[in-house]
Amino acid sequence: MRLLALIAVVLTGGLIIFHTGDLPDFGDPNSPASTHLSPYYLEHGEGDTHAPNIVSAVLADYRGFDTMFETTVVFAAGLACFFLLRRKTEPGDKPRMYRHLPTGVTLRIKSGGTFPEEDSTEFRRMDSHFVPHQIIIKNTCRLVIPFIQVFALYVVAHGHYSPGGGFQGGVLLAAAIILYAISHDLRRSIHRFSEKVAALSGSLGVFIYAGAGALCLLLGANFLNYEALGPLLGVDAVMARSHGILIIEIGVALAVMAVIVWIYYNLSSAGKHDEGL
Amino acid sequence: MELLYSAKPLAAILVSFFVVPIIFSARSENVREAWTFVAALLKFAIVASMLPFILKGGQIAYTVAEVLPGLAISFKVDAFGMLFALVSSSLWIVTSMYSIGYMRTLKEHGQTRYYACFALSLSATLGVAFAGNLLTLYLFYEMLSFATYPLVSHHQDREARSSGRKYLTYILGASIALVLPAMLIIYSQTGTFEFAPQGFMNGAFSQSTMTVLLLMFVFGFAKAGVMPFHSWLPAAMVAPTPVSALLHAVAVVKVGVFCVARVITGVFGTKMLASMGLGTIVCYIASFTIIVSSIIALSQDGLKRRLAFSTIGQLSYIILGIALLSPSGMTGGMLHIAMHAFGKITLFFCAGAIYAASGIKNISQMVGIGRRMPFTMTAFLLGSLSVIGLPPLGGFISKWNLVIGTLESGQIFFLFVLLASSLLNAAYFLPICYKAFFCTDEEAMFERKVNEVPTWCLVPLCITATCSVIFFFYPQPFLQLAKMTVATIIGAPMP
Amino acid sequence: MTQHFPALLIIVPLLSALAVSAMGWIDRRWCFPLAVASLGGALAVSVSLLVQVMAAGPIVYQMAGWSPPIGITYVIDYLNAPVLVVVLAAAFLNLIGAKVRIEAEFEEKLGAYLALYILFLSGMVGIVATGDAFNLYVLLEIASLTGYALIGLGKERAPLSSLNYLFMGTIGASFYLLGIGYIYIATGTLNMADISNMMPQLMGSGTLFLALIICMTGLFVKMALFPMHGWLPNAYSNAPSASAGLIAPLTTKVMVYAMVRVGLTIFTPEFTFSRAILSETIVWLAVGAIVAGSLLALMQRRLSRMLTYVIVAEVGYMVGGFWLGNKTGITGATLHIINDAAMTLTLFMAVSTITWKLGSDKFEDLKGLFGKMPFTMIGFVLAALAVIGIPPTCGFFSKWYLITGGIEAGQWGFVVALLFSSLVNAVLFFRIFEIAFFEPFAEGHGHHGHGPAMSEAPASMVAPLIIAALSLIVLGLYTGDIVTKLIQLAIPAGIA
Amino acid sequence: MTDLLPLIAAKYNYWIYTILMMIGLYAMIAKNNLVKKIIGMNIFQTAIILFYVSIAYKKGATLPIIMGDGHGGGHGAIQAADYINPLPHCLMLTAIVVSVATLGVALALAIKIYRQYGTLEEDDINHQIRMQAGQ
Repeated sequence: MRLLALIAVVLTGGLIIFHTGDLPDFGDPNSPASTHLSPYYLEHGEGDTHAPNIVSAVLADYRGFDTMFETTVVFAAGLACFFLLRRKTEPGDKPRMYRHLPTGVTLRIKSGGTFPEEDSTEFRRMDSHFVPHQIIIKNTCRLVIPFIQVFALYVVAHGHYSPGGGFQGGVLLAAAIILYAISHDLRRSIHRFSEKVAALSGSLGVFIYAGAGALCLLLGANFLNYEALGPLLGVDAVMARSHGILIIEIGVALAVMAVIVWIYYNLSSAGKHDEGL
Repeated sequence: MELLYSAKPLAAILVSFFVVPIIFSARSENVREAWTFVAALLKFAIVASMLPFILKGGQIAYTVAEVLPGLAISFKVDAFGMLFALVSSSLWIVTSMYSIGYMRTLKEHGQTRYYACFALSLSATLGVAFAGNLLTLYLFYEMLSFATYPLVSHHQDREARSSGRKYLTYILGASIALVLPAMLIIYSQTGTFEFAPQGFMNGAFSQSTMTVLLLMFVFGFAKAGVMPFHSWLPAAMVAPTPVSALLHAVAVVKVGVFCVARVITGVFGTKMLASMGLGTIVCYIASFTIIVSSIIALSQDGLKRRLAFSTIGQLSYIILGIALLSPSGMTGGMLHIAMHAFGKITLFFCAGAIYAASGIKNISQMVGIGRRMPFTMTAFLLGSLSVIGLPPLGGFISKWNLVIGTLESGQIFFLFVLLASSLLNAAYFLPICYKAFFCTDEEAMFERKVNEVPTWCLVPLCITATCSVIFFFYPQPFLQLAKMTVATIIGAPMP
Repeated sequence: MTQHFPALLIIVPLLSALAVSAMGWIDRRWCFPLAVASLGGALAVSVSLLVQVMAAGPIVYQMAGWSPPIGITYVIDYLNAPVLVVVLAAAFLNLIGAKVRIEAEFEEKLGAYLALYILFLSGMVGIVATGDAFNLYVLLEIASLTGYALIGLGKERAPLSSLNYLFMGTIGASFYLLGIGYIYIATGTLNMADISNMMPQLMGSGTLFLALIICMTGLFVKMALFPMHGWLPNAYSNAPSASAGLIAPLTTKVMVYAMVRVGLTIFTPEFTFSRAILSETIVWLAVGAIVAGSLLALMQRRLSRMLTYVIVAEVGYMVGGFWLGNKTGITGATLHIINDAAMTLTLFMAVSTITWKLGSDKFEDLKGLFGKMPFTMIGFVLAALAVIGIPPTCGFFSKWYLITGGIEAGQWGFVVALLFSSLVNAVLFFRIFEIAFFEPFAEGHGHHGHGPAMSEAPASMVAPLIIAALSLIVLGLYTGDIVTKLIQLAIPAGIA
Repeated sequence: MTDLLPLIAAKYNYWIYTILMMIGLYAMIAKNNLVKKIIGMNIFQTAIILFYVSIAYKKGATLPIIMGDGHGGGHGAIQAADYINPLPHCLMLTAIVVSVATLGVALALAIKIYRQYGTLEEDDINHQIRMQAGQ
């Protein structure tokens, strides 16, 4: 098997390497790739969309249709993980550890026993791998997380002018929440940002994107042609495109954040959502 | 020749098709059989209503749908098709009558399915008879194979199942492996499938290719039972007798030879074949089949098996006649479709009647049975005489034409083949009658006490027997139809 | 509004998928009606598009209003309009037919399942409709991802098979992406029409030839052409039957469509068939696929597994037919995309109905099925006849074109392989008929039994099955129109 | 040999991506542990991403953010040669997201498999399956 794989791999690689001969050199400015289409984007990109960051312009406007499905892919992945992994765990299917806060006593309740309700001030559910004093970690994260989120918002909003945009910002937002989950525990973060909210805002994010496109369609222009939004926003066509980019970037950010958190919930707890990293 | 566009052919085909759901939904068996009769009579009526026009030298055409560009599912009723349609549709009436008696006497199971498939296979048979081009022909040919499969393995025991498997393997295998590619090759060269009086090959192929294609057709239509593609026929004799009667004396096997005849006349064209001398090859194959099958038939003790092998031989008569490519030969061959049908179906009816009445399948046990079932055995005598080809019976006329045909084509060898096989026929049929009637009292197995089969069985076989007598004195309309067909073929110029 | 139909084709399923998944969390009773409505709507749109195309020729739709090389375009032409209709119709019928099963099997995940179902479909529709080489990749990944999920929740071995499928699928898609990269290096554009405009002056380009090979390899992996077919049987036979009924008819056919599209539209036929060695090799691969698929199918003792190997053989039909490189062969391949989708749909719906009643599809459990479920078996028989290739079912006519094409191209190996597999299919299915037809009487009913009592599946399962089965005959009878009015026009003039 | 080296030097990006890709492919085919296969898959996809990005590069060009007055100005002033090709970058953003999504689904399946068989070693799993088939 290994030998077979090696032969196959070497053959494929050889075939590809063999053809490098008539490919353009690395960084050749006159290769067809950089002379046929890209000059148009570079020269008219800003004029068309009012977004100096041409990558954002191409991503969100010229090839916005691709990007919509890009977002859909993320959403689909979230759905898939949920669909494959999620298991509804009825209480009392396995023993749980609780900590009586006033006394600091730890009690282990066997399966079938009566558990204290989740949000009791007296008892605190403990993970099986329990670290007694995470005070430093918790507080540092508490300090850092808001800044991360603010920066994420900046990245989302500033996608026109600098590297960044919906995906990057969305991932940062998700990172903040995941950091919270790691530093405290999964249940707490689910308590803050529940699965249902994640799922709904995931589809909402994609809906903002596709809905904006469909709105253009209702206004008589082609799908995703933001110029149609001009009258609504009270700006000219170019500015409308710029705003349209912002709208869909927001949608993307929302979707990516929600879905990545959702995926994290399911993966880290193997779909049980009771305890995880 | 005038051409009439009418949906009558389609109607004739669909009659028995539409009756199937009714048969399925019918609760009591009386209703079921009544409907079968209605369908049979209707079918015959429609076919007969077309007869006068055809006899006037007209043709009826109808196109259902153009399934491939320039290639339609279309029907065209000419004299030859009419002849075959007339035979099968008229015999369906008789057979349904017979099956009622037979199936009820033996209390067979699954009669609903039985009658449904029966009706279906009749649709397919007429479809083949009226097919206007090779594609339609092939379509209904396959449909017939599937419709008859449940009938063959009707008993559903191991034997029936294995012979059903054999049946399908031969029929389907041969048609897919030989006929289909042959059709495709022809189509890719000529680009048409429409039957023409002198074929539509007009020199698209070399002689060697033609030979291969011809043989692919002759063997591929395995229903014609040309050796070595014959052994499904004896195996299929496990089916209930009415099935064997209609399907293996009339519908299925005759469809086989009909297809071969159609291909020889309508696709290749007699003059083309004659000029290439390809007919002779087929003749030799046919004669081989005739002789060998007759010899095998001699050694069979099971009555139905003997009849089966006799059928194989008789089918090759037809092919031989067509392949002689001489006017009388073709006339005889086509006529033999009808004559042999009536003779052989009588014999099968008798075999079934004997089995139904006394449970006997083997000839050796039939000593003196004539004393017990005089009508049946008389009919059997008539039938066998007709198949042997002795006056005053219909079989004589067709065989006479065949003999003339051999002389016309100047191939004396086949004359001897025919005579020899007639002797063999006599040799394997007459002893049965002898045993049945003229055996001494001490060796008789049955005392002289008449108990015939129920009337439902008896009447049909008497009808068919008398028919085969009548056809000797009044061979119309079959003779005329055959002559007309030949006339058109001979008259037509070579493309 | 009609000028926006190409966009609606995608938007309707996409938005409704979002709505369905949301409804899954709010009120589950709405999920199924929504799904059915959206698929029905998309189907209607596709039909009207087909009519438009037949009336007024190809339609080009510019996403975001940017003209072709700059933006992404959707192109509805003679080639993909019928495929769109078939894809959507198949998904629609299967959804209705599988309603009972879906609601029984995924009660609390209903929303997620249906959303994935619709997303998969929109991916497929996009692949068929798009006119942009890279957009095709994105949609391919959508379809694949959702497909893995749809398969992964199946019976015992499903997760493993699904993961293997994922690996193979990713390799395939990545190879396709790589090929697009090479095309981009050579031409600097991603728009299919734009690329084909540049092809004439790039005839000799080795880069493009490599691109062709890589793209085709990727697509072959995705469509499970013979040596790369390993993932398919496990994945399809272990999948939940509702998913199998969706994925089996669509995935391989749409991949074949993608191959046709890449071969004819991106690399013009002049270039695609310019290297005889390539065509020869691929045709022989196809022959191998047909023979191996048929033989492996003979060895199976489970209905669904047998069918998966039949699919492997069918892929061989289409690939071989296309790479014959002549008009007849390509016509046959394209026609077979449509027909085979219909056949496979019917077969898998029948299997799903059978397993729903019997709880198994092992051969020995099929005894007396004709008596128990006559209507289901009628559908099954029709589909079987189509697969064997008996007129007037549609299977006969596409096979007709394929064989004729083989004869014209002088590829006798291919011709023989096709006939061989027809024979093997006959054996396969009649073996089943025999069991399903005759066995009950072996169970001590003797000669006078009347078979087991009839216990047919619910009408909501049987009716779509019967419709699909009848469509096989309808397709067969309209072959002439399909070929002359659509496929012939879709094939560029460059082909003899 | 002397003329081969500059050839390689001029096109080293292709060599690198090819080698990376083959490493990934080998891992996907030959490795026995499912997670290792998944890692191989990621390397494979990343290689292709690198390939695209390397297409975009132009000598002496900078990243495609137009240095205008920020209000659609600077028309004509823009020289395409000064900026690298933006298209592959945005394509690869898509590809990256796709590969992340694939990774997520793959891991989910792997977890499901582990839950089912208690191992991620492929031949152990196959062995178990054969055991079940045996019974």
